[in-house]
Amino acid sequence: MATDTTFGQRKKDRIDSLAEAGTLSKDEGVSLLQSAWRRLRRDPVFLIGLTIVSVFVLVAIIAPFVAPFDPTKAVPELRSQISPATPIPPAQEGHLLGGDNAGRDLFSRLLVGSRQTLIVGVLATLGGLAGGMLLGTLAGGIGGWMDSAVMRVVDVMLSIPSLLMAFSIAAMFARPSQWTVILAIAIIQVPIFARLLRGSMLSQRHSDHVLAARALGVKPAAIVFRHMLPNSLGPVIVQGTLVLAVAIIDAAALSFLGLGNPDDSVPEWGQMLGAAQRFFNTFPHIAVYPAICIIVVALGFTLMGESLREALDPKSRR
Amino acid sequence: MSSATTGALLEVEDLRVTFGQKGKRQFTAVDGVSFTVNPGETVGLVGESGCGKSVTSLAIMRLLPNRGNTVTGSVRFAGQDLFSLSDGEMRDRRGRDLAMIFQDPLSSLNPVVPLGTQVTEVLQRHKGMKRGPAKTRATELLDKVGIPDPTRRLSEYPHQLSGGMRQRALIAMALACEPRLLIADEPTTALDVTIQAQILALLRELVVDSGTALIMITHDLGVVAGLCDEVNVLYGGRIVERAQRHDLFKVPRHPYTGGLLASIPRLDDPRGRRLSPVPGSVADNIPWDSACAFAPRCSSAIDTCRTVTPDLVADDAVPDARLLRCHNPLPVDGSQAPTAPADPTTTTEAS
Amino acid sequence: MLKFIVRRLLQAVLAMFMMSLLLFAWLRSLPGGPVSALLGERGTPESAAALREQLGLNDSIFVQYWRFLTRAVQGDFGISNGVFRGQPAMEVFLQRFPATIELSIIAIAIALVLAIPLGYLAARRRGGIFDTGSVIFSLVGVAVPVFFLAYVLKYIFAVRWGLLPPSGRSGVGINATHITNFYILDGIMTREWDAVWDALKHLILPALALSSIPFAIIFRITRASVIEVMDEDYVRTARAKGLTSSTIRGRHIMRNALIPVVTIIGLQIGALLAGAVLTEKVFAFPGIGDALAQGFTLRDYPILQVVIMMAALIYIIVNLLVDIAYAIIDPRVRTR
Amino acid sequence: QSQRDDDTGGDGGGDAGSETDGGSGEAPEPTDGTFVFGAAGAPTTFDPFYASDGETFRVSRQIFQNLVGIEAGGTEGVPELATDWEGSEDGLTWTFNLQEGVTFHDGTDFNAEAVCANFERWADQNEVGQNPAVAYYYGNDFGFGDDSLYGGCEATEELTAEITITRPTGKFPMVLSQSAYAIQSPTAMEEYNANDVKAEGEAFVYPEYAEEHPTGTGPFKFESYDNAGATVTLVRNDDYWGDAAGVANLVFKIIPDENARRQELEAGTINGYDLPNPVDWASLEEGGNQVMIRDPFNILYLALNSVADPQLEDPLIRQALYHAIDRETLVQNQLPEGAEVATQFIPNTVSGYNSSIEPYAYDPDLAKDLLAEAGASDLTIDLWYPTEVTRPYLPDPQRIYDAVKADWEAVGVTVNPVSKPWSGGYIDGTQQSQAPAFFLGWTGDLNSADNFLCAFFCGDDNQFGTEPLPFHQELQDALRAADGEPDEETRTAMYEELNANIMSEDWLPGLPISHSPPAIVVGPNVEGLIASPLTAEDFSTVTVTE
Amino acid sequence: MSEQTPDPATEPDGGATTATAERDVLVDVRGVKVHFPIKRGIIFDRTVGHVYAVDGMDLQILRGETYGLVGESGCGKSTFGRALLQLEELTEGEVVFDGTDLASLKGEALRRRRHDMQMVFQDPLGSLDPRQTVEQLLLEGMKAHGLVKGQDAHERLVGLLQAVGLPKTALQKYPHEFSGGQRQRVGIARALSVDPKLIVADEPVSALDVSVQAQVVNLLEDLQEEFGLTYLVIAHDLAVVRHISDRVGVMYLGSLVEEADADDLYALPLHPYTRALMSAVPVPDPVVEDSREQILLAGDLPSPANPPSGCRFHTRCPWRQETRCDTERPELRTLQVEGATQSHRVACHWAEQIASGELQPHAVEIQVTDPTEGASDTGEEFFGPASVSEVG
Ligand SMILES: Nc1ncnc2c1ncn2[C@@H]1O[C@H](COP(=O)(O)OP(=O)(O)OP(=O)(O)O)[C@@H](O)[C@H]1O
Ligand SMILES: Nc1ncnc2c1ncn2[C@@H]1O[C@H](COP(=O)(O)OP(=O)(O)OP(=O)(O)O)[C@@H](O)[C@H]1O
Ligand SMILES: [Mg+2]
Ligand SMILES: [Mg+2]
Ligand code: NI
Repeated sequence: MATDTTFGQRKKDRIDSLAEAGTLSKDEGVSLLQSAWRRLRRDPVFLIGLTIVSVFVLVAIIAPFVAPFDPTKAVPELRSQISPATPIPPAQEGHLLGGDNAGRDLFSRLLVGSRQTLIVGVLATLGGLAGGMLLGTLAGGIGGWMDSAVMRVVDVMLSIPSLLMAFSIAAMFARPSQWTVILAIAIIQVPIFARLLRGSMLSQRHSDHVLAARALGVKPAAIVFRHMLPNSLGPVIVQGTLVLAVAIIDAAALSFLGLGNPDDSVPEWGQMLGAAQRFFNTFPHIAVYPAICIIVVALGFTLMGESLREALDPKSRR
Repeated sequence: MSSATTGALLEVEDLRVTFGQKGKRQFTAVDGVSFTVNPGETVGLVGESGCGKSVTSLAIMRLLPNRGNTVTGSVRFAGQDLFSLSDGEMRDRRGRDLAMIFQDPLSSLNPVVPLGTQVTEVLQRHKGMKRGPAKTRATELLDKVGIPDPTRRLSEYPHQLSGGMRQRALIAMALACEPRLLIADEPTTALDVTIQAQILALLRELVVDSGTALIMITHDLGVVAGLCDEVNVLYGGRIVERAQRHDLFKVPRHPYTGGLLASIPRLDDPRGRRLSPVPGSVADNIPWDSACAFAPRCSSAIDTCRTVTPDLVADDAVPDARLLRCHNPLPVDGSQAPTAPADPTTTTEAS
Repeated sequence: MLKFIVRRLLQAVLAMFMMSLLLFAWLRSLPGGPVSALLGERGTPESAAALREQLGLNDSIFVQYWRFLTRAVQGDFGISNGVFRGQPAMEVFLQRFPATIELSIIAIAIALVLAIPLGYLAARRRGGIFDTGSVIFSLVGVAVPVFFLAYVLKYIFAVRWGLLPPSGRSGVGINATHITNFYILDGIMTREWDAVWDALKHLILPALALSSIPFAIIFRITRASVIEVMDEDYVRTARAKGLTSSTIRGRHIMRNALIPVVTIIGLQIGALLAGAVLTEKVFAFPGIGDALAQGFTLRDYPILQVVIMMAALIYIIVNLLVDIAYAIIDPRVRTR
Repeated sequence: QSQRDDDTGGDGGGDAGSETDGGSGEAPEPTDGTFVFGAAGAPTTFDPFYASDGETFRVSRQIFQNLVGIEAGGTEGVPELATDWEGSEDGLTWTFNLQEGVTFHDGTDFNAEAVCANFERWADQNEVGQNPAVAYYYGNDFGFGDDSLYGGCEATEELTAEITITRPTGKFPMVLSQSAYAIQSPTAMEEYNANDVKAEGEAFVYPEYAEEHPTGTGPFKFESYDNAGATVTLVRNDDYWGDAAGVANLVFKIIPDENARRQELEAGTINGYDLPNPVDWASLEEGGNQVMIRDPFNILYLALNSVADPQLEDPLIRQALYHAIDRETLVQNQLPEGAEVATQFIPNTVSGYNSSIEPYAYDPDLAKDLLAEAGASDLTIDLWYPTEVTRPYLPDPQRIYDAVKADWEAVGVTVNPVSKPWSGGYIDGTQQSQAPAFFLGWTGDLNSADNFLCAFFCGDDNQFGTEPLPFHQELQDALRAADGEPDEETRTAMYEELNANIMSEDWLPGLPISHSPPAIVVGPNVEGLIASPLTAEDFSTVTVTE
Repeated sequence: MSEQTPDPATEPDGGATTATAERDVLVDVRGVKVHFPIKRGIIFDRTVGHVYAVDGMDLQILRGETYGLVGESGCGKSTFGRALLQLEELTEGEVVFDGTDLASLKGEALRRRRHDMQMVFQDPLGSLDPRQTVEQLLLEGMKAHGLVKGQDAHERLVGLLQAVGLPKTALQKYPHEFSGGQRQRVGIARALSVDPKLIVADEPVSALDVSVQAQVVNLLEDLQEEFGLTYLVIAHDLAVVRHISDRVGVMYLGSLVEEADADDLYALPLHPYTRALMSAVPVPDPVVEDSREQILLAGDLPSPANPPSGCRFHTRCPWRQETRCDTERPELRTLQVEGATQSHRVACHWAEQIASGELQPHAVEIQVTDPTEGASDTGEEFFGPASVSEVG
């Protein structure tokens, strides 16, 4: 890849920091996060994203208590309406959106589905984060041959288009389940997180404050964990919000391809969408609702993540 | 060289630049700056970081961002008010009548366009030259600013040049249309001392040779001492002292000027002299509207300083034509700045 | 430069080698495997054992891998035993690859043509309604699952309005001559204009669906990089030189702003290939994505191997090309 | 011992184009139209002898014909390339009189020699060809080598062929109606090395004949297979001996995605497709399309494998599990219109069906009692169901599973769900007796009880894991005896008895659930299609109006 | 004439006539080289060249003195500073610190030894971990060396803050909450926190505004007095270096070209480069500026990846001679020149002749070399010698 061509950057930085030293005083001094927040507060894109995500999280928390019906069990009155010609009970009184093809209340499923969707998104992201952090820390923290070895593996992983890899991983498991979906999506995020973390760890590695800690005689492990890691997490966290959106969409894609969780009693939007494709022609609504939910939530996380990324990017902080 | 000369090339009159959009706190970066520049004259703008030097120069060139700032006052170039020109007319002037050199030579050159194009485009734009002649002229220009092997350099990219050469190339571009006014905004800050010396020598030679008016912006008093005819010392967006360079360095009248001079170690100082820093930092400033912004850091501040805004007036205590903005200037005789008091500030800034 | 290319190619070979190893181990660890794929429901323990022997699956994994590797380097990835039973996987790949390429090119073209001007305008009017609107619009593109978008497009344009064919790659009854299997190219070469038109019609919807993500990403990158470049010192220099706004835009802003866009296009190729799996499945578009999707359900390992390996290879090669293009655009990289 | 099916359903012999049928006045006026059929998958080969999947046979049936055909819209055998046939007393020698004036697509004559050449070719497979993954049907029906059913073939006259078999079997000659036994041009087969099938890598390579030169006697000729464009094109055989096909071109457009097939039909870019989703039937009809529902010729059952779970050896438990299932509701809710509750392991159109068997009543209380009696009130069982698949008999495995699970749980059985992808472990697991209880089914190839029953129960390692059960040997013997009985009536009686035995309280190796009708749909402007229970539609009768 | 010069590495006390007759050497640097490999490779990176960042440094720092190091950007000052503290691996040479050869210390032993030698960085913000409070920053070093136990920690912290002139309230603040000067004070406090003997200050004031710079310079001087510290001050500003240093070394492209007591150096610069450097420093006094004789050098510092042969300075030297300069590398030696003390060492073949005026400066031939050749990976690779020089 291209190298960063920062000729004379050192000097430029020196001058920048000179300017900064002059402008950042004690009462005006704000941390990166604080200043990012200041900008974000006024960013409509971020605010829309934040609102969506908050609502979504809120719904995920309260859904089981407010859902009118048990989403995992068929409602007899809906179930009795199911026949080969009408496998999907239509909207009716008491059932705002009707039922699904197992006679469960669709509205309740959508509500409660937010929870599982969030779990899939969060766990997949956390999994990817954990793996990425492990590899990234190994590579960036230890460096040397470890760095090369880990990075070669990461490069190979990166050279396989991510969704393809997710398919392969999901297909590897004899018994697809929610966990295989989470695992597959987590694994494809690993190289991204690893690279990201390693990149910022490396720049930390050569930064003055790490050098200072070294000069101070701080133990190497402490340098990695107390100084390098905490300071490298910024971009990783931002990436995390974006990955959450991607994870939700990817989970839907896996379900769509039949590699999702086949046990559909606990509702999850991606899985609901995947299951609904058989009915898409005749009963599009049961696909459209989860699809819209996914779109809105993914949009929420994406809006938030992108604006966060932009706000934290020192290059755009002018 | 009186600043009131009517034949001045550039007259900056009560220039005021305010940043800040709705909701945000307004911030006046340049606060009523006036000065003039005559052909062949070099005027220096000095002051510490953030005092408004660059903003002044950008305002003159009308290169400030379109939004987020308000510029008032007037800038008259050869008798014409630049602020009343249309964008197109201003564009015609820039590069032809007024040119500018910036501080970082690498980032000021487009990295993906060959040097030659970057030089010839000005010629083509303003002189209506065809490619061929423009190229020839560009070669001459590079040669003139002391770039060896100019033909080869024309087809090279900025990163292939050394720092000094890049700065020379920038100068060549600025000089391409023989502008009548050249603004150099810290042109040597990014360079090493030996190279800085080369560039300064080049600028000096240019002014002498072609009679171009030069505005030299820097925070390095040493640079000003060697180059400028007249020096404006800026503090907090206002000129606090203006004098001919010999006068200024010999008898600094404003405590800030004095403080600056006293805090710089000099090669020809006797060793062991304790430096007398200007205490505090820019952050300690108070607004100009009801006081002297420098008062919190000033070692000779009197009560008036904190209640009455000083004006920029002719300083009668010295024989030279000097303007000063101070209630309690430094004495004329003691050419050294007073030693800093132990803790002159009321802020948490320790010293 | 040559060294750089050689270096990258060798790295690619290394990556491919590692990938083949991983892939091989991977597939062999899958439940099922070629025997059950071949016998399917008809297998009995005896017939499976016989087949296992016949196909050399009782050899050690290293022998098998070696066999696979020696064949693979000659471009022989085995015979499909699922979707395209009996056909060499490589042949299937070569037959179907042009379709995917055609689709991807059109998709990227749509994305570029829309995203770059839009990105520039959004950057120029940063913070305004147009900017916020187009940012949100572009991100909606990312958030909509490709397959869902595909359905919606098909429903509207094909089923409802009947403007465009709902799926497939060519209409029945178009008797086109196929030379390269790039239908548009073939049509142009043979001057069968109806075939070109037919191929184009079949491409529009899938390409549109496929372009949603690259569009969003290219838009964002363009916007961000235009914003960044506009603040660059050299743009200020250009303005200080009094250049016309078109020169500033073309020579000084866009030329620099497009550098990251070029890089991102390379990275998007990977996303396109993955997106193609979904898009081609939904549009029954006979490309490699479609082959891959079918290969998965039928556990067609030769097909999976060839498609995944080739996808990775293409990805690597495209990125190499991108890097070369990058070096051509950006002189700073060239001299390294 | 084995079973086969695929998502486009089973298939059978060639089409009913015999003298009697072909000219029966239904024949349409030949038009120069094109009939485009949406196929769910690509044909694996064009030589039906090496095939075993419906997508291949759907194409090959249009190109090839068999000695024995299948009646249009039914399952009975009718004359096709043979005008009539007769078996000897002992059922070992069969004489076929052949249709006159038939030529292959390559212009060569069809005659007794050609028939024998085909028989010889079938028997004379190389090692690879004998592999069950290659010539599945022949291996299954006749078998290779010394104990092959095939004895010999002699062309006694120009148009008379005499075929001997080594033991009597009820399948013969009906077995010859299956698509695999299509009569192909010996000249072409020789020219293009039809028998030269090879194992290469981990798969098989078919000879040029099977890839590019299938040569039969049918109403359509093979034109091209465009893998890049995913279409198979056939053209009308103008020298066809019977009534010429109604359309000039027959195109199979491969559209793996079900929704895409439907949308293509709605957009008018295809004229029909097989196995429309039952959910869509009504709305398709509303759109003016013709959904033709075939008679059910399949079975869905729930196998209980005692090898995988020895608890199931107890007949009480098997009965209890059966009584616990509410099949009426299941069929009504989850299976397409026209589906029936099954009483035994063969559909009622197959001879040997025992109409006196009463369906097991839905009786959860009885089930509980039986479980208690067996001392298994807290029974726990693994119930398998497949994913990544739908079958004509199993349109939505998950929902069927849900229903059974709910029913079983209602009687106190703990159900552990096990789901596996169809070809990613499900088939393997069920065949290797790993699954205690699982759903599977079968679509018949021909009107033969053996085709069903033997597929389920033959052999010691059958998928029902009957080996440890006391009736195992009896079952095996009965199967063999019934199949070996040359007299049709006796045979039918034997099968009826066997069916009753299988469903008796003591045997009950599995639980038959339902027969569901598969449908085929064609556009409003298609005429003349006769749906076949064996999914063996003949497209030569089809015309497409503009 | 190096043959006449006693080798400073083997004979550190040779001919010492300075005030410190009993030279109490704290740090003895002998022949230190730091070469950074330039790695390129097809699959595995291969070393294709070196950046000769530090290329043979010999010097001693006496206990309690301030040693100033000046030189142009990229000449290796920082690298040398880091190498001295064993933060950079030495390619060659040794650093004897207070009697121990630091190179012999590895891992834990070296880490323990670090409390004797500390560093203050150029960039006050960048060198402080933004996520740690001042208290954490200061405690870290003490803890690492077991210098504090429970109660006395706080006292010590307050003491430290007092020493550098920060209020107590600073403890709970984060680095970004301070002004530039204050941050640098935190950095100095951190260095002091482990009671070092030596502090290497790498451009401690160049990021600061002139007035703040003066505050920090004063602070450094005060602390030295109070704690009896030894300083190695690295800077590119000659005036600052001269102001605080007892002795000054001038570096050019990886090695010393001249070394002398601060006043001696300014009074009598002997090396052509020192002369040029000094003449290039602008003095804030128009009178001096107007009368100053400038020696303008041609071009820039050559790439340390591809240093010139012989005398490193010969490509830009106005006194360059046909012989020796481009073939033979001069060593540091003391001169027999009037006014030059014994501790004044210079690395020039022709120093005597230049000092006596025997040799006159001349225009420098421009050597146009490919600026990209021998490029290093550090981004500084495109410097090439270039310009015409005017000797003023
Ligand atoms: N675009 C802008 N928006 C808001 N404030 C600005 C902008 N540009 C400059 N300022 C503020 O205006 C003041 C003066 O800035 P200016 O760049 O003129 O300082 P300077 O004297 O050139 O300093 P330096 O020596 O660091 O270049 C500073 O406080 C700066 O923060
Ligand atoms: N880790 C490294 N790898 C390769 N080269 C390096 C490394 N660190 C420094 N260099 C190179 O070594 C040379 C000396 O660098 P150093 O930072 O010591 O210079 P310096 O004199 O401190 O310059 P400055 O005044 O700009 O700080 C430079 O050319 C630099 O590019
Ligand atoms: Mg500025
Ligand atoms: Mg340095
Ligand atoms: Ni010598």
